[in-house]
Amino acid sequence: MQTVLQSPGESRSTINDHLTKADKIRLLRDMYRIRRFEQTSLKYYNLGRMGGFLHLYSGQEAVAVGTISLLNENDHVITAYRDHGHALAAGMSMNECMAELFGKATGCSKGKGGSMHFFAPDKRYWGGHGIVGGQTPLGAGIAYALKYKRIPGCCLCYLGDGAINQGAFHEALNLAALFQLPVIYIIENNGYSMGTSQKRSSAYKGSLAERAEAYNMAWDVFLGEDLYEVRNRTNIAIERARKTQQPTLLEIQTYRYYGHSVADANAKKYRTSEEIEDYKSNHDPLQIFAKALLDEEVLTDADIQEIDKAAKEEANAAVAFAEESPLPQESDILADVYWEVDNQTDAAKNGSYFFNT
Amino acid sequence: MQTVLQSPGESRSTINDHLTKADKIRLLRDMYRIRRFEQTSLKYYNLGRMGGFLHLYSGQEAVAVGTISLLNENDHVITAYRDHGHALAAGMSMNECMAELFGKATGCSKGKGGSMHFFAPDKRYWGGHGIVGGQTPLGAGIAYALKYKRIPGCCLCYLGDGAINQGAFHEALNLAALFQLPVIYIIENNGYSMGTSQKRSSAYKGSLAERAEAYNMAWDVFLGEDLYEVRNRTNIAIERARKTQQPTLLEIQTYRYYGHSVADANAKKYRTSEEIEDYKSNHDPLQIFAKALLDEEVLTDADIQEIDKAAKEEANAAVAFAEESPLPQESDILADVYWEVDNQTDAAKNGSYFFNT
Amino acid sequence: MALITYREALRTALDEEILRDENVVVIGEEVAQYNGAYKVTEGLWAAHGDTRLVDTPISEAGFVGMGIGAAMLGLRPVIELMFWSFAYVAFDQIVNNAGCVRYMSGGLLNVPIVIRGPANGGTNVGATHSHTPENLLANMPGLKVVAPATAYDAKGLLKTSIRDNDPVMFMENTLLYGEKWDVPDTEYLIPLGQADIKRAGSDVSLIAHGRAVITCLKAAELLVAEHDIDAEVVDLRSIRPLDEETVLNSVRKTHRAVVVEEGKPFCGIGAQMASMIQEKAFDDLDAPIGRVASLDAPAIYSPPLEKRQLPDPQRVIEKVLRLS
Amino acid sequence: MALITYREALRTALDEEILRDENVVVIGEEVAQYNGAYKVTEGLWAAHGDTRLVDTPISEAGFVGMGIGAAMLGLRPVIELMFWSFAYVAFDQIVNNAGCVRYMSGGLLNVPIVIRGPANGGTNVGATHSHTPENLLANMPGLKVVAPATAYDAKGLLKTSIRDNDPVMFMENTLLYGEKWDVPDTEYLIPLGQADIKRAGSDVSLIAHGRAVITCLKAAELLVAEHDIDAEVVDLRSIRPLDEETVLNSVRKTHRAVVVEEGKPFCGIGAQMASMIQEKAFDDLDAPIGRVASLDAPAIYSPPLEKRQLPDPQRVIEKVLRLS
Ligand SMILES: Cc1ncc(C[n+]2csc(CCOP(=O)(O)OP(=O)(O)O)c2C)c(N)n1
Ligand SMILES: Cc1ncc(C[n+]2csc(CCOP(=O)(O)OP(=O)(O)O)c2C)c(N)n1
Ligand SMILES: [Mg+2]
Ligand SMILES: [Mg+2]
Repeated sequence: MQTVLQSPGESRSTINDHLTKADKIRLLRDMYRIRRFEQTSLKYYNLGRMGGFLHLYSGQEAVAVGTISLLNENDHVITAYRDHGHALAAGMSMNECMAELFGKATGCSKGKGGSMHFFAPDKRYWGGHGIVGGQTPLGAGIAYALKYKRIPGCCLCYLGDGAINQGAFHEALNLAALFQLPVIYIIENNGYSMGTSQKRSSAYKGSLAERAEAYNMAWDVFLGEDLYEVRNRTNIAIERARKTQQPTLLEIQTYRYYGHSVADANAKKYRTSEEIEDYKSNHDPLQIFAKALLDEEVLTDADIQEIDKAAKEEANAAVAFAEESPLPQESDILADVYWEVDNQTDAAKNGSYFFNT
Repeated sequence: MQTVLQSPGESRSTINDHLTKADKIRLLRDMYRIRRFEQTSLKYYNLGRMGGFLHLYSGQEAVAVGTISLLNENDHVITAYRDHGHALAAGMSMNECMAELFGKATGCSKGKGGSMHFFAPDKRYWGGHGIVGGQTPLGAGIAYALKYKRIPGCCLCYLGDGAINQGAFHEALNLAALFQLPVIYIIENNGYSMGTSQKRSSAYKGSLAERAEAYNMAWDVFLGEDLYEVRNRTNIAIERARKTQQPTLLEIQTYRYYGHSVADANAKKYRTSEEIEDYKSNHDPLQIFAKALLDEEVLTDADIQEIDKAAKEEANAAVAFAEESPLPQESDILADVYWEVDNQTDAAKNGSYFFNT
Repeated sequence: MALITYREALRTALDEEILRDENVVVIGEEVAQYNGAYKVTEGLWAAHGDTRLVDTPISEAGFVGMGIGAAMLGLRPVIELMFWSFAYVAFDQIVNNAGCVRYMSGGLLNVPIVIRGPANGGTNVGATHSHTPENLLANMPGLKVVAPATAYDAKGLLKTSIRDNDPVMFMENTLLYGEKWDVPDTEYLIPLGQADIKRAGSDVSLIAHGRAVITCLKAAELLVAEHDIDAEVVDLRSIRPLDEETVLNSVRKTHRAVVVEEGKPFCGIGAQMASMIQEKAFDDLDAPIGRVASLDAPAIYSPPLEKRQLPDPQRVIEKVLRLS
Repeated sequence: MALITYREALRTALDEEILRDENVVVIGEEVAQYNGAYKVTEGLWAAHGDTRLVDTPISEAGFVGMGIGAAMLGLRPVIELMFWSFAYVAFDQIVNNAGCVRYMSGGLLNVPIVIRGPANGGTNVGATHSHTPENLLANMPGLKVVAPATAYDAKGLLKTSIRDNDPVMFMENTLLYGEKWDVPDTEYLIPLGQADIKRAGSDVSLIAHGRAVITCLKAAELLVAEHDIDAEVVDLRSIRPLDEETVLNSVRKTHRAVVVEEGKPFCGIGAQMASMIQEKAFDDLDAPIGRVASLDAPAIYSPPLEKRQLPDPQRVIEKVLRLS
């Protein structure tokens, strides 16, 4: 657990020192919002209101909230299919997210992407990608564009512990290091890729992040349960990216409470109940941060209840919004395929674009 | 330049101690045969007798000859498109190789593969592969089959310094390390991938082979100009593979005298003439090994002349063989596509396999 | 005979072939300890152990290529892709290594591999997970492509594919895994390259593969009930090799054809069928060959909409009626 | 007007677009310092420097994906694949990321990328290096596919493709790089989706794209000289979007069609054309639509044989004569 390259001039970030009370409350609230959003979505998934997969983020909230809370208007986010947490942390509304799960036209992707494919470019949130590892070259590309345009920002690109064994990720690491791209790859190591433990999927020495050594890239490994720590350690990488355009590979150790997806009936076969319970009881990021804020006297138990209640209400309201929202129309199936067609430009005036018979 | 994991019980191989005089002469002869085969092929390429690419191996001979000379009947070889050296070292005849270059039916691949795609499964030589890095999962697969069948052999899988940045290679490395497969990946580092120097294509710390660290795999880096050294260091990896099924990543530093392929008109633009001349004069593997054998009094100058002459004659005879050989017939275009069709089995009796109109 | 699911049919085929031939090894993500993402391999790891059922990292190019290399040495790997959609990260290995090495070696080697998994839309998993690459793969001489529509076909064709000495791309369908059909208790094989008339008829030939066959059978029932049109349903079963004769004989009888597929239309299987039929049975046709395919956009997520995007009996019927 | 090569036409297009729009960046293996493996980018690095011409490692999935990510943020990357054959190691990035992200985001983003390079056989580089994936890519809604046959078309279409806001797969041909055509000195653009009648004729429509157009033009000369058959040559130029009207108008005039392509036949472009024509101009056809494609095997190396494997004027002529 070491940072190979330190960000210039500091060995430890002071980023948390600047947090106001309001900031801290917002951070806790954001974690609660994710937790309750997902528990609510699970309920309606089980009621048959959505299709496809539902990969829940519960247990990992401090990673998305902690890391994304460090970003400013020049910074960007891209992630994999377990994307609800990042989406909400990036500022997307529960309404558009829930409506997407319900397949409604009011969804963030107009009901076209589903759970794995949330997008909000206006919030510099570039998806939501279903193919394991497939987003990692895109993350390098976002960083490439920032550097090209001389914007002093960075891109956070998330992936799982199983995803590190996709070839595209390695190509992206080499490109990021070679071209010195301001991208931070964040392995959210929850110990499992579906039913396969880290040991059974990856050959490694001390940690997965050490793979960065091969590319002479900075890396760090740390626990993801304490939001302060997540912010502290991640900020070093972010500063490095913004100031020197150097990439970093972070491995943040975390845990998912539910199965791989809701369809994962095996969730308790490849993990013991004790393992799951231990994490929930002793490492829950919401509890840990709530306790920190209690200790700091930033808020009271009652305040926390209130935050939780508000999150639940917001999630229920999002369900109501989603339920009331219209479905896409059948003609929408053929929209959003080509920009030029959608915008009826001159470029789209010639030839056939669709070959329905 | 270090061997991270030593092969059990020995820090240095004693493999060269067992070489007889005849063995040594054969090793020198094999290097001359490759050199002269290729120079002859170059001449006829320039005369328009072949098509496509011609990637010459000249300068690298000690790698193929040194490493492949260590193999026995349980061991296997697979390589990329710069494959003439490995093919001849694996025991393929100049005739079949030259005829392949001439596109003749007597070629090793019946004129179907060409320079990049030589094959000789009977010599446990599995190609000759044109897609950079594409052979590396196959190498893992050959090793997988050996282990599955409990054959105490190994597979040598060659690739270039540029090829290490293909995703498939990284996937193969992880699989080889995770499944403990007896495969030895040999990076023939000639400093360039086409016109791109190692520095411009790969992010690395000390060496390329260090990428093995990420997978907790043994690795080694050494010079490829001295055949004894190549054998010595490679044998450690081979023993490891045979005895413990563990993979190794070797980086052997070498040089190519010609351009990337014969079509590479830039060969002297991205490298100085001095660099090329220095290697030819001071690091030529043929000269170095010839001198060693002179010093050992294994042979005389005249013997060396004789070996060289014989190699040239063999290459010329191969040209004559190739010239006289028939072309494939037009009907051959549609042969060797499906085993079942070629063998007219019951399985091939139903339906159309080809859709010529 | 026993009424079993398409999934069980596949599992039995795997089980029997693992027992029959020690070179058969099933490799893929979650195939062993997890029992398969779609439970096709359920129980096989318990029965046959670590050597025969092998869990892999998420490295499709790596383990597909590894399987090809092992096949060159005589193993008979059955590679499971959790979805055929994931073939695109392994596409080079499939096309160039499985598909071309025999040719490039002048026939010196062969690659007895099966790559199998579901290739279908209709489960609301979005565009990335809903690819149907049978047309792409069948475009490649050197590869074989099989797509069973029933449990009976799934079992017989999978066993044949495993015994085949060429690379076979075996396309299943998650929506069929739970459907049941009668399957003999005793061993049987179905040759590749034999289409199957799933319903005889005289007025129009509905030509399909995979789940589209089921759609056509439903359409045929409605056509006869509501429009007095007697449709013949030809199930291609294998796309390459292709049983052109059975297709042509059907069209020569009915004089009308509609090709139905769940893939996208441009250069789809239907295009090849239409091209072939019009060339070889031009004078037998009383109407243009109709095609029904998925609506031509990436797969939409929204469940009710995805249902509309895929061919359904109604679209088949409309197409048939328009031909008349 | 100046007589310039196809290669120079492409280079000029790149040069002009780099100058016109600061977001255009050319990325690929050996495109900068080496001047391009096929010298298409010769001199551009010297003229425009490191930011605009970027050499990459041999990591197609990586740099294609990087280009897509950069395009999402508004750059207009022109990615050179040294051969289109190498697209298969980047296939997932092309299909799912370039092709599907717009759709999956409900139209919130777009990917203004061009991926270009040669896609052809005929240079004796063997099966791995001779793929022609235009049918595979055109199968994917979300992607556009362009294949110019002349220097004039190459320049005008490449400029348009770079300005297009959708991902364009641009297929060149190494055998055409050195061929010369007249090209205007002043700027011009050619819209995607407009086929071009390369030779007017009344007896049969030869429909092709890329170098097959040149083959058809030669065949047309021989057909009129030796058989008094006046062939019309329709150059599709862009495969998706596709100018169906021009094709159909030609067939409605000539009543006969042969589709010629250098790809493999099964589910090839010719299949789609035949399927489309027979559907939309059934009653106008006096004979089945003929197809000519590469002989259906992986590309053979042997130079004289590979010449026979590809369509040549003789095979086109034979096919035309057999239709009559
Ligand atoms: C290329 C590819 N292969 C397989 C899958 C199926 N799949 C989806 S998620 C997953 C496990 C990924 O695990 P990990 O990377 O650890 O992320 P986590 O689910 O734990 O967040 C698998 C195998 C896929 N989507 N894409
Ligand atoms: C996937 C892929 N990309 C690009 C190429 C084109 N290409 C062939 S060899 C080569 C350079 C490889 O260099 P290196 O791996 O160092 O091997 P060397 O040629 O030096 O032996 C390139 C770019 C290819 N054949 N395959
Ligand atoms: Mg995980
Ligand atoms: Mg090299």
